[in-house]
Amino acid sequence: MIPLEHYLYLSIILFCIGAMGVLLRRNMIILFMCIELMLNSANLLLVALSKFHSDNSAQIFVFFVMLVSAAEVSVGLAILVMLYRNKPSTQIDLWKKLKE
Amino acid sequence: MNLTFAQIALAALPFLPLAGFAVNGLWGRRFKETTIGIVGCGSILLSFLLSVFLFMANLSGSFATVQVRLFDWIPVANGSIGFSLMADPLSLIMLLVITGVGLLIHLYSVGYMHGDAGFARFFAYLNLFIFFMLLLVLADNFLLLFAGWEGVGLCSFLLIGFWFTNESYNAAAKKAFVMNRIGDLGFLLGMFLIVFTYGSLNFDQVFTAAATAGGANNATIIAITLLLFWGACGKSAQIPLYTWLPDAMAGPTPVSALIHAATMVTAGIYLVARCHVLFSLAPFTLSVVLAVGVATALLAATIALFQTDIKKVLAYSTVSQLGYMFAALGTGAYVAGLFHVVTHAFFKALLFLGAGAVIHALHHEQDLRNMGGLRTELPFVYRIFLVGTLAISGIPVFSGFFSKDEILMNVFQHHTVAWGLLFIGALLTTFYMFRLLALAFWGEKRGHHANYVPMNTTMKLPLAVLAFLSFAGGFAGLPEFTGLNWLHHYLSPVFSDVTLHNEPHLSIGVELGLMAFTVLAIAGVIWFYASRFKHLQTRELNQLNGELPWYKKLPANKYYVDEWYNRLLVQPINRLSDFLYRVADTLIIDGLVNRIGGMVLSAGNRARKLQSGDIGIYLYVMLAGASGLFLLYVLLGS
Amino acid sequence: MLPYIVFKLILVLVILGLTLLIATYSTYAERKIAAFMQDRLGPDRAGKFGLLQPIADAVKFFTKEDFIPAGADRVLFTLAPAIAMSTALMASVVIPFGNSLILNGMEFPLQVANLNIGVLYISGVVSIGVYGIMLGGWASNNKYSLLGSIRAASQMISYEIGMGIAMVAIIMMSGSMSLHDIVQQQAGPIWKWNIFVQPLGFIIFCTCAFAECNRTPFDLPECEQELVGGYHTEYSSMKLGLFLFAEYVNMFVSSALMSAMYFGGYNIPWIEHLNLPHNVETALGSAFFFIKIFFFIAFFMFIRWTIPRFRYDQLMHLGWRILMPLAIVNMLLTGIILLLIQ
Amino acid sequence: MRLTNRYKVVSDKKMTFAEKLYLPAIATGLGITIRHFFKQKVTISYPEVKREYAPVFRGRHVLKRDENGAERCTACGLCALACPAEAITMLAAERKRGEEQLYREEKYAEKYEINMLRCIFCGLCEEACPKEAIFLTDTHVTAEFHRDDFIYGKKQLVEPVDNRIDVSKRGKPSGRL
Amino acid sequence: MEIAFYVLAVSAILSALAVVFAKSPVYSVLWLILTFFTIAGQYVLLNAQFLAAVHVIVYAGAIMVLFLFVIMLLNLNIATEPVKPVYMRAYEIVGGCVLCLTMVAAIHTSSFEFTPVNAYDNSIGTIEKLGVTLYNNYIFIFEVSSLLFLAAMIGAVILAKKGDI
Repeated sequence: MIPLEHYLYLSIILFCIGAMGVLLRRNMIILFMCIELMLNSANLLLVALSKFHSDNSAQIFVFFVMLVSAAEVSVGLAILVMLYRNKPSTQIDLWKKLKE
Repeated sequence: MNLTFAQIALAALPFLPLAGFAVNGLWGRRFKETTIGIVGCGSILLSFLLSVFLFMANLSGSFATVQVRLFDWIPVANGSIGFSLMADPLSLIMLLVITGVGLLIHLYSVGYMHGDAGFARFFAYLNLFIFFMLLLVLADNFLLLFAGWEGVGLCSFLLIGFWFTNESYNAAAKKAFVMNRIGDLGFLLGMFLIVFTYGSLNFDQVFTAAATAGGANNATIIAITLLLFWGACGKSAQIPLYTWLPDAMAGPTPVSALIHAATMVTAGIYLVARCHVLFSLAPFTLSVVLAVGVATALLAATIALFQTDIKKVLAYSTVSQLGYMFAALGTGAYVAGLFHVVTHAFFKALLFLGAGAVIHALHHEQDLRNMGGLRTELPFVYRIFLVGTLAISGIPVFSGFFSKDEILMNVFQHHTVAWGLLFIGALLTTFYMFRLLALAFWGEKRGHHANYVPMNTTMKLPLAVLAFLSFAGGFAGLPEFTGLNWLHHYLSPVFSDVTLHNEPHLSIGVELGLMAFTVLAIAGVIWFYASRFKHLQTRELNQLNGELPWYKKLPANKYYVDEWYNRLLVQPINRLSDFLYRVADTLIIDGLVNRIGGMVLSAGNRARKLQSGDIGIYLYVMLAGASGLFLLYVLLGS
Repeated sequence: MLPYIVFKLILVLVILGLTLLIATYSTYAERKIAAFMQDRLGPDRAGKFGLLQPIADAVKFFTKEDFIPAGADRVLFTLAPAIAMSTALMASVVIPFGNSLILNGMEFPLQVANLNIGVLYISGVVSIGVYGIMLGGWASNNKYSLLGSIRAASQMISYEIGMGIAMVAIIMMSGSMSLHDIVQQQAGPIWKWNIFVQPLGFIIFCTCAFAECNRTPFDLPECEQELVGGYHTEYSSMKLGLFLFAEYVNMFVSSALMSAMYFGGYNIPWIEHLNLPHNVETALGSAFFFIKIFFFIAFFMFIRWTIPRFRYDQLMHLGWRILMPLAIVNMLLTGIILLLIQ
Repeated sequence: MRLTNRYKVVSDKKMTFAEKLYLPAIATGLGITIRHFFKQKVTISYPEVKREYAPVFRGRHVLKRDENGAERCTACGLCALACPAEAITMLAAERKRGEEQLYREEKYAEKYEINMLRCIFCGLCEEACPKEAIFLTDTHVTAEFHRDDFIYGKKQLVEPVDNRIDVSKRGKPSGRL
Repeated sequence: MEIAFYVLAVSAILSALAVVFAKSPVYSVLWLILTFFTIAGQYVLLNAQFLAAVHVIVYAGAIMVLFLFVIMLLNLNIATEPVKPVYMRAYEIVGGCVLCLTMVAAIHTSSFEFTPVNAYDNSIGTIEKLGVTLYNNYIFIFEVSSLLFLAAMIGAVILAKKGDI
């Protein structure tokens, strides 16, 4: 049996890779993907905890996370397509004016 | 849950009109008038048939009261307030009146409202009104009754302002609404007090608790009853909250007949009668009720003498008659009060519908000064109107005679001065009604054209039926001494616990004597007016408002009550509000808020510079923060 | 344990071989059936009745020049057909090809893996299958290919929903996602077959299966008239062969699924009355299962030469506005009826 | 204008519910295809089985020789004149002494070329020939790799002496074309 | 078992890194799909087969197809990112590593009890158990999330539609 710490470390590493990706890249699509990666690291941890606590509520939470991320991706990509029509680039820096 | 057929009927009763409302309200615009009429009248007809069924079942003794709990409405600490309906003889009588008269008025409206743009809306509102009214009389707890109470108020508001393009009609609707709200406040406070005192809103529980607690005239029960009566005053247009009812005549005439004469305004009477256990425990409140009733009856009657709008006369007459009913209740003669409710529903509906027929025929002319001589032109309406007038005046054999006589008798027994005042009121009633009749139908034609709008059968039939009922309705409650007072007998289980009157009854001789005296006096008034009406009419018609002597000017201007209300209540409130607006609101509250807002704004302006819009930096900062937190945890946590 | 593993290995190899064989001969069957329906003879030169034709085709595919276009992404261009082929092959893992064999007192089920999420596994694998086509089309650096792959992607995603919901109704009937259980539940008389209980579900499933396999009338991703060859325009030699082959494997898997889920799988109606030895019964059942599969493969081909291709908007309309609501209605009805029966 | 009796009026009337279901239509379609499945096949396994040509089939040309093996053509040019596709060219030459065995008349075609890419195989050359020298046979013009190879010269056209081509069985269309 | 875990973990980390450092978005997508597969493998190891299947269907089968779809539709295969100065990249990478390290350290120093709380129940990830939990304890969230989906659907359609609605 693999100790829970290993799952913790794995998901932390994945999470940090995702966070690093968000920092490093400027392409909106890749930012999205990094966010998905971070969400998945959390999911992994939830499933691991569910097994270690013998409680399937955590797996239900994973469902809801998947659901929310599916909704998020659909809306996010729609926004991206719309932005792309305005300015044919996916660089996030070009949309600084959205802060207003 | 095994329901008896009676329970199913009871449960279905109020919801048939609701269904009618839904159908007409949702799809009415697409329907033809015939369809709307069938839906509107049909739903009422069905509930009328159900009412008759329930009534017959009750008469035949298959049940004393029937109850059905539809669902738990509001769960509260101990038990829950159910959405439950109950029918006992009191409710059943009201039920018959509401559905029966309602059905007739619906039928009448099909003809009356023909061609109106809001035909469907009108019927939807009427059905909704019937629904709420049924809810009101069938409720088995105060809260549901209050729901119905508010609902009828809403429908009344909607229907008074039915022709909402007219600004003054809207004002009238608003006035009715506000006045009702003032009354509702009393009702609501009364309910709070009831819950606080007895821990329940269910009629049975409250009454049982009150009866077992006993202690007549203790402060709590007086407070409760006074508050409930305050609510009843609002709904039933008693002093001091009566001024909305005459204004409510802005609505279509069938509405006036149904809501503002036959049913809704009697909700106050119903409430008092329903809570007779409480009221009987508070003789002080009863004397207040009596005083208010007598005062209203007399005051409204005097105002009615000088009105020139056909509907206004009838409106003040209604207020006056409601005063009679309250007077009866105030003496503890609940049955007499209810009897008058029933007969009044018949003849006042008849009178209003008759007036409506006149108005309809004369192309919406409502001013009595422009009528006259219609006796030959509209013979059917005239006959109808005559029956109504005789009934309200208390001519023997007509229904009004029996009911009013019973009231007078009871009041006489109780309080002679009150009787005297009511007696004068009865004479005044006769006088203004014959004045109305004379101005509209007798004499010569004044300023109206001959092309009358014809009446169709749907309008005539209800009038005929109501005329018959106004004539014969009184036989339900023949005087006590005959031993044939069916209504009294029928309602006795409800009022079995009324123990206020243990004084001996008047002897038959005194009763007959009083009756004869009243009748003679009334007949005298009629003879006096009939013989001299031409003179009286010409004098009245030629006299302008300004020329009247003060004792006539005062009632003619409704004792300036509206003006006094305006000066004493509305204007001070306006001024206070104005002051509060200028000083408290603008300077203090707004100032504070604006100052704070300004501070936030300037702070935000400074902080805004931090937001470069570069997501990378945001994220980096966020990440650094998270790292810092974890670092803190590592350093401190271990 | 060891004989068990050996048996599984053998089974995997046999099923792989069978799948490939059937897919290979599907190409032959397709040509032959098409010819017959058009009053022709079809291939009859290679071997008796042209039975060696698939081998000749394979030889041709292998010996053709392997061409990669200049602007193409070489890695993905090579990877795509492999993905298409392997995902197509993966689905057959959970298909129960027969009941268990009892040898030496040990029971060997004729199913590679009896997953308790078999149906979900299938839809998962099917949903991955779209990558092969998408990547292939994109990597070709060709407008027609890209159009074809975009069409394929949206088509497959759209029809997966209806298919999934139609399968949910079946899952509700059997109370299990394992295909083995679904088949077992249909044992007995013929009216236990799901087709008699779920005719609407079958029609939906069948239609969606056609769309998922990119078969006519839903072969828009590769419609020759508009897009030349669709996503495989730029492909040649065995890479093209893999794409075409994957389609036939998909067809085989779909047919197997249809017969397993709706037509009783390896069950022969009323066979339990014959009191045959278990192994004989299993063998007969497997044979019967394959007969059903062949029937459905033939059905696929008949449909191909019967119904003309849909227009793209019609395709989307059918998928989203007809099949999906119908599938939901079917699912609801199933649920209500199951609730009432209980 | 009706060209055949198999026309059908196209209409876009609203489909009924049964038609909207499509399933009956699919069933009928399947019925049709399955019926064809069992129909008599029309394919002929070509190299083994050959279809009979019609007697009036017109294939590649041949320049006939007479009974003695001498070329019949006198290069009169009538065939070239008759050719609607202008596919025939020829160069006339005078017969030398000692060539009587080769050419029947004093004048013969030194060069006789038919461009098979232009020829429409109408057979008018055959009609026009006064010497019964040119005939169209039932063999095909074979495929070539180069355009030039389609210009048939005398080498291809004149029948070999030792392998005469029999054109007697070739039917003539009744009446002029 | 344990070997499988480590193989999957290492490949997950490597492919996640590849997602971040891939030149072309298409490759990023593909690496991410690989990461998801490894995570699905972890789910299987954790006895959550149903979740694994759903994970593959939802992420690999739907979400990533959507990503690929958008990339293809907008033709984003050419990386058009501005080249960032080296020091900035260094900062960012170091930042990510620091976060990682601090979190690991936090876990390491914390006194959480990581031993299994209950006796392990083998049926925890089965569909029946999940369904019972989902439809008993979380039915409200489930319904609300359907509303969320509806909103997302409408939002996506409106956003992606050209011109006025």
